[in-house]
Amino acid sequence: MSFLKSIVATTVEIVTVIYLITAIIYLFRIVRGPTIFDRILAVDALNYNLTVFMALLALYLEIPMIALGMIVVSLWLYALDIYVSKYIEFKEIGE
Amino acid sequence: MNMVNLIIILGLVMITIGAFFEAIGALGVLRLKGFFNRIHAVTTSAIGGAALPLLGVALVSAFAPWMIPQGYYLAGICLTATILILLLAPAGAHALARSAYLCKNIRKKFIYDDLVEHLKERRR
Amino acid sequence: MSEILQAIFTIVVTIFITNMGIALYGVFSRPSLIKKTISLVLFTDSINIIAISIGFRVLEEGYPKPPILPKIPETPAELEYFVQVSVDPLLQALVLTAIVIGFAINMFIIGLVKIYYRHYGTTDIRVSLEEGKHEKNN
Amino acid sequence: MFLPAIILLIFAFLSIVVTYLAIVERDMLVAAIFMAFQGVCYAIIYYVLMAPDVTLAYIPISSGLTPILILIVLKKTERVER
Amino acid sequence: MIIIGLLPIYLLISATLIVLLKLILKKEVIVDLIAIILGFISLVATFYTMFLTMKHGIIIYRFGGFPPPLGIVYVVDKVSAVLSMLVSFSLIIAIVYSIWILLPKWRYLFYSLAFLLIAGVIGCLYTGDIFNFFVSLELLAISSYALTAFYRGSSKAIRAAVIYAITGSIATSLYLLASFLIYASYGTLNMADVALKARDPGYIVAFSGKVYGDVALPTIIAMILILWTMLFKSGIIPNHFWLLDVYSESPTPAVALFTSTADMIGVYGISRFFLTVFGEGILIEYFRSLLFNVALLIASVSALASALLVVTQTNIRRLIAYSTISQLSLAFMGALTGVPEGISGAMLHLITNGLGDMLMLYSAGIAIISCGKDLSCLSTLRSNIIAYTAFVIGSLNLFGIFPLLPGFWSKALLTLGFLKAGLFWGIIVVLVSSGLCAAGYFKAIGAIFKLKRNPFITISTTIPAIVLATLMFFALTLGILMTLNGYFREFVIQWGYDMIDYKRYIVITLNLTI
Amino acid sequence: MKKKDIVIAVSLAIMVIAISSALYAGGIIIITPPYKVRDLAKNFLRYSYNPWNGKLTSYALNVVSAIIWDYRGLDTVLETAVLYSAVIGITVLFRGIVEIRGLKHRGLSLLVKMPSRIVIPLIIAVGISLAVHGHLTPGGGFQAGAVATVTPALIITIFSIEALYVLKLRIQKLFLMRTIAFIGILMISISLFLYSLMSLTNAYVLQNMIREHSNISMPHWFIDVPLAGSVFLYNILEFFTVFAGLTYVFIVYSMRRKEVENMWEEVETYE
Repeated sequence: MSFLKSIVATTVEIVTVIYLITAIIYLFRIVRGPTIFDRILAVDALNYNLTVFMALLALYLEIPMIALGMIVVSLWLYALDIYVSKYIEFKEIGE
Repeated sequence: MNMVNLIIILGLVMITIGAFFEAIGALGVLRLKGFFNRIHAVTTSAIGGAALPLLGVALVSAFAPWMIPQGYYLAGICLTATILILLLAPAGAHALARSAYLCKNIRKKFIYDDLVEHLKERRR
Repeated sequence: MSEILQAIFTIVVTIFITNMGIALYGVFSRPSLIKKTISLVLFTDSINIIAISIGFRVLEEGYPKPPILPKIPETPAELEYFVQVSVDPLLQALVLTAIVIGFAINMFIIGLVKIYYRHYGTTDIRVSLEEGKHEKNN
Repeated sequence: MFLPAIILLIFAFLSIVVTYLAIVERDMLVAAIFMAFQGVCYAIIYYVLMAPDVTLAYIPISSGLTPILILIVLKKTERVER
Repeated sequence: MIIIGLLPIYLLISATLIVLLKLILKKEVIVDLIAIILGFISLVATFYTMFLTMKHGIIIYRFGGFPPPLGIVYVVDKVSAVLSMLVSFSLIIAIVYSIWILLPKWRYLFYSLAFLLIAGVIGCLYTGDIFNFFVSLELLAISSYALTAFYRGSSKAIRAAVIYAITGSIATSLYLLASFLIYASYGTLNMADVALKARDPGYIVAFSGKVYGDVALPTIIAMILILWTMLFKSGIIPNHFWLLDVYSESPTPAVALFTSTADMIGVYGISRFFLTVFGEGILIEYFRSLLFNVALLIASVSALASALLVVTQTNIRRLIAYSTISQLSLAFMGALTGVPEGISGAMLHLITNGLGDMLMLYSAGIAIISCGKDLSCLSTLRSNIIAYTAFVIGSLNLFGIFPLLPGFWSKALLTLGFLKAGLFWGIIVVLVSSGLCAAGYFKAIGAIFKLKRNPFITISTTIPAIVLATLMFFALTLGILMTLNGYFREFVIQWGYDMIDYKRYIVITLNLTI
Repeated sequence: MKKKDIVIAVSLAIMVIAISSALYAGGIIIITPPYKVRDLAKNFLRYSYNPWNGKLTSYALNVVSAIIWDYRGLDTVLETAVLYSAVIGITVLFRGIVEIRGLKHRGLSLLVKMPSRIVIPLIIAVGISLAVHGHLTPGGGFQAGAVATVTPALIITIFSIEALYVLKLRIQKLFLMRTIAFIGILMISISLFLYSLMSLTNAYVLQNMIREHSNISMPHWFIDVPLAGSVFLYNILEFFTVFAGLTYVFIVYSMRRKEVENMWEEVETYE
């Protein structure tokens, strides 16, 4: 049993490191990104990463209680996308 | 017991595949040129790199013996989050792509544009 | 292991304090009111995150738990174990209050900026200040 | 427990870069996006520092409510800082 | 004791009740009447509180029944009780005056904001908790931003509100940081607890234990941050940039509320924090005296400079604003002497300044309504005897030469305090700044009696006449009491002893037995 | 201008160094993140749900909720008042604004509208659930309100503000709802005191459970679920105050030009 547990822990550690590296790549994109849309893509991707981090950490630390934030994040993952697309396309936000 | 181990391994495999997808997507975001190529990479990493590992975590936490009393709680949250991501990621990407297409600066660089005729018709 | 956490923590908290300084610089030096508001948001957020890191702790073994009882305790010993492993709840409550207050103030400032734009036709603070100087000379 | 520590370090690094950019940037729409990015970084730091209540309050405010407030006021006023 | 606990809740209920009644009944007259009645009840409550403090000394109230470091307590001594009386009195005066000056349709918003402001001020005065002080400070701050922007059609008012809001929220955020630092090092938020541990770090208090780490450097940083916040709140000169526009562009009753309630919180807060909490006998005494000297220097420069600027003003509101800065700086200096006489002089000076400014503002309000904000417009007051009497009495009160007015006694006490503390240059600052201010006041009084084109007041002035008569009555009563009654003078000097008597504060609040 | 910038930057750098050294020398966090929490925090953790010490407990499993609404209840009541004050301030700024129905509106494309129709009820449901067991799991009144307020923001951007009018969320009604819910919070805070006046016992303002010198309490059990007395009620009412207040603000802010012009029509005389 403890063997399985250690396998899970190791996998989660490795996977988290990969996700962290991708987060730095997204930082590069948000700094460089020639257009606004590229920058929003980076924020979006970081938001997806956020949910994954929350799930992996709750699994790793064995505290399922705190993962409730994940559901809240995933409810408006697309909020910034639609805000900005409304901003670009329309004359007024309330239209 | 064996079955449980198998399912946990399956979940771990899903998490690993998700990490692979995420790495590929991030590489795409880094290297691809043009916004529409990059949005393709990001949606790949959204579905493959977020939804898949969440399912994996759900499997592991639901079946792992050391998570027993509250593992189902985490599994339920992960499943719900997966469904929501599958539902909302395309919608967001669509809205973004549409508004990006309506920007003239981005459209200038296209080699071939199928929707130009459509746009002209709509304008009329 | 906790030594690594401590060493990294040093850097992290210093980064938060630097963040606060940068945001304060933004409030003072940028002319646009919206930029000032954005800097103000960053500033209050940085103060709040400093407070949360003050309330953090490390354990000899394992990782600290959030200040929420996972289930109803049946014996005093169970409760005492929870007390030994949990982080500081008071600062979290204070930060929650501070977040709400900060949001209320930002909301109000944004309304003020909208009215300001209607009067001056810009969100630049320098325009109105120049106008004020002109009035005083007359 | 090196995993939470590394997460803390990386996201603190991301947040300082983004804060600096948000202050320096002249296009305020881009500054609002930087602010949202910083909000995500801080949300995960709150999470790692074991403050689930604060995370739950901070995520809606930083990524749901403040950006729309800023965008509304940008739409009604001007976008670029002189 | 329950009365102190009920007071903030009561003020919040009345703030909401006014809005509710307006939305349901849609009749302005009833709302005005109810606002006056609610204000009057709060005045009675604060009066009763003062009676209780005279009977028991310090009274405390535990919210929710929790013992102090665990829960929030309200600690009321004589100073805070008397200041809260001034606050609720100015609230009711402002309500009555606003019936005359504001549009009936939107008056209920003003009442609601005024009640919220007063709730914040009373919270600041009564509280015995550092974080609760922050929340009350925010409440009073945000309602004063809204009151500043009440005339939204005037561009200068909006500019004033924007500058006030942005800088004010930075100041309160820095106070927040200071309170976090204090919690981080002392492990508690209760003022009495902090005061005890600042003197004796090894003392073990029930529920909060010993101090946490070394307290010296965090205390220094927290003291600097708190000092800056309070200097900002009172508008002492390097931080006065927000005050001028706020005073010249807000509605008259709002300005009167600011000058008599919101801005005095700076002086009160500095004396509460630096005389009771981090008062005499703390471990970093050397730093405290250094900080006091720096603050005294800033305050005296501010008093002189603003008094100089009073003379040059041609706008009546700006004149009053600079005079307020000058008087508040004098009060700051008095509080920073650390001598009981100086402190009670400072607190009495807050009351004096509130009464005098209210008299001047409300009588000038009549002139502003019928003519404008220029000084020459004051000549309209000549047709109304009560108005110009009130103006003259208010300026004499602030000048402080006439012994039948409280202004004389507050300046006398301040001088006495400087003498006792050995700060002889403080006396010179008091004299010079009063003289300079007086030049400005006499310029204004001269403008009343200068023969000029005399536009008559066209609207009825019954309500402002009542308000001014009440204010004059109170000012004269206070002055005559000070002059004739030795017991009353003793009572005033007692405030200072109350403020620096940290031992009694700690023992009563924490319920210790020593 | 440049010289001023440099002065500001240098002074801020000094401040940053000072504050970090304050934390550093105090030994509070930087060198050693503490191995134990402060004693006050320990007592909060110990007493939050403690049936063995009935005089100091509040029967809430979520310690943060217990601190917010019970131990330091006055802070939170005043904080709600701050939010109310902001709402009143915004009413002052935008007084006289009126909604106009039937203006041109189209919203975003169908592909965004469809998933949103599914998600928006879910957000409200999550918000309500956060409020209802805020004393048991992470969550609480304010979090729930903030979560639920994202729906009006989403509806305004996706469908247009007209959709909110169709849902009968009018600003007047929301303002009234905000006021009534705030009065509810205040009344609950003094309800035990009022009860004690009738039954001639002793009670405190903002009291929740049995305390020293006071024997009355709010209900703390519902069948076999800990209810935490007034914490539960406060959470529900706080949800309504935050939701109504913030929705009101969003509607007022995102009104279209024609609607905004209404509020400047009435000429106001100033001093």
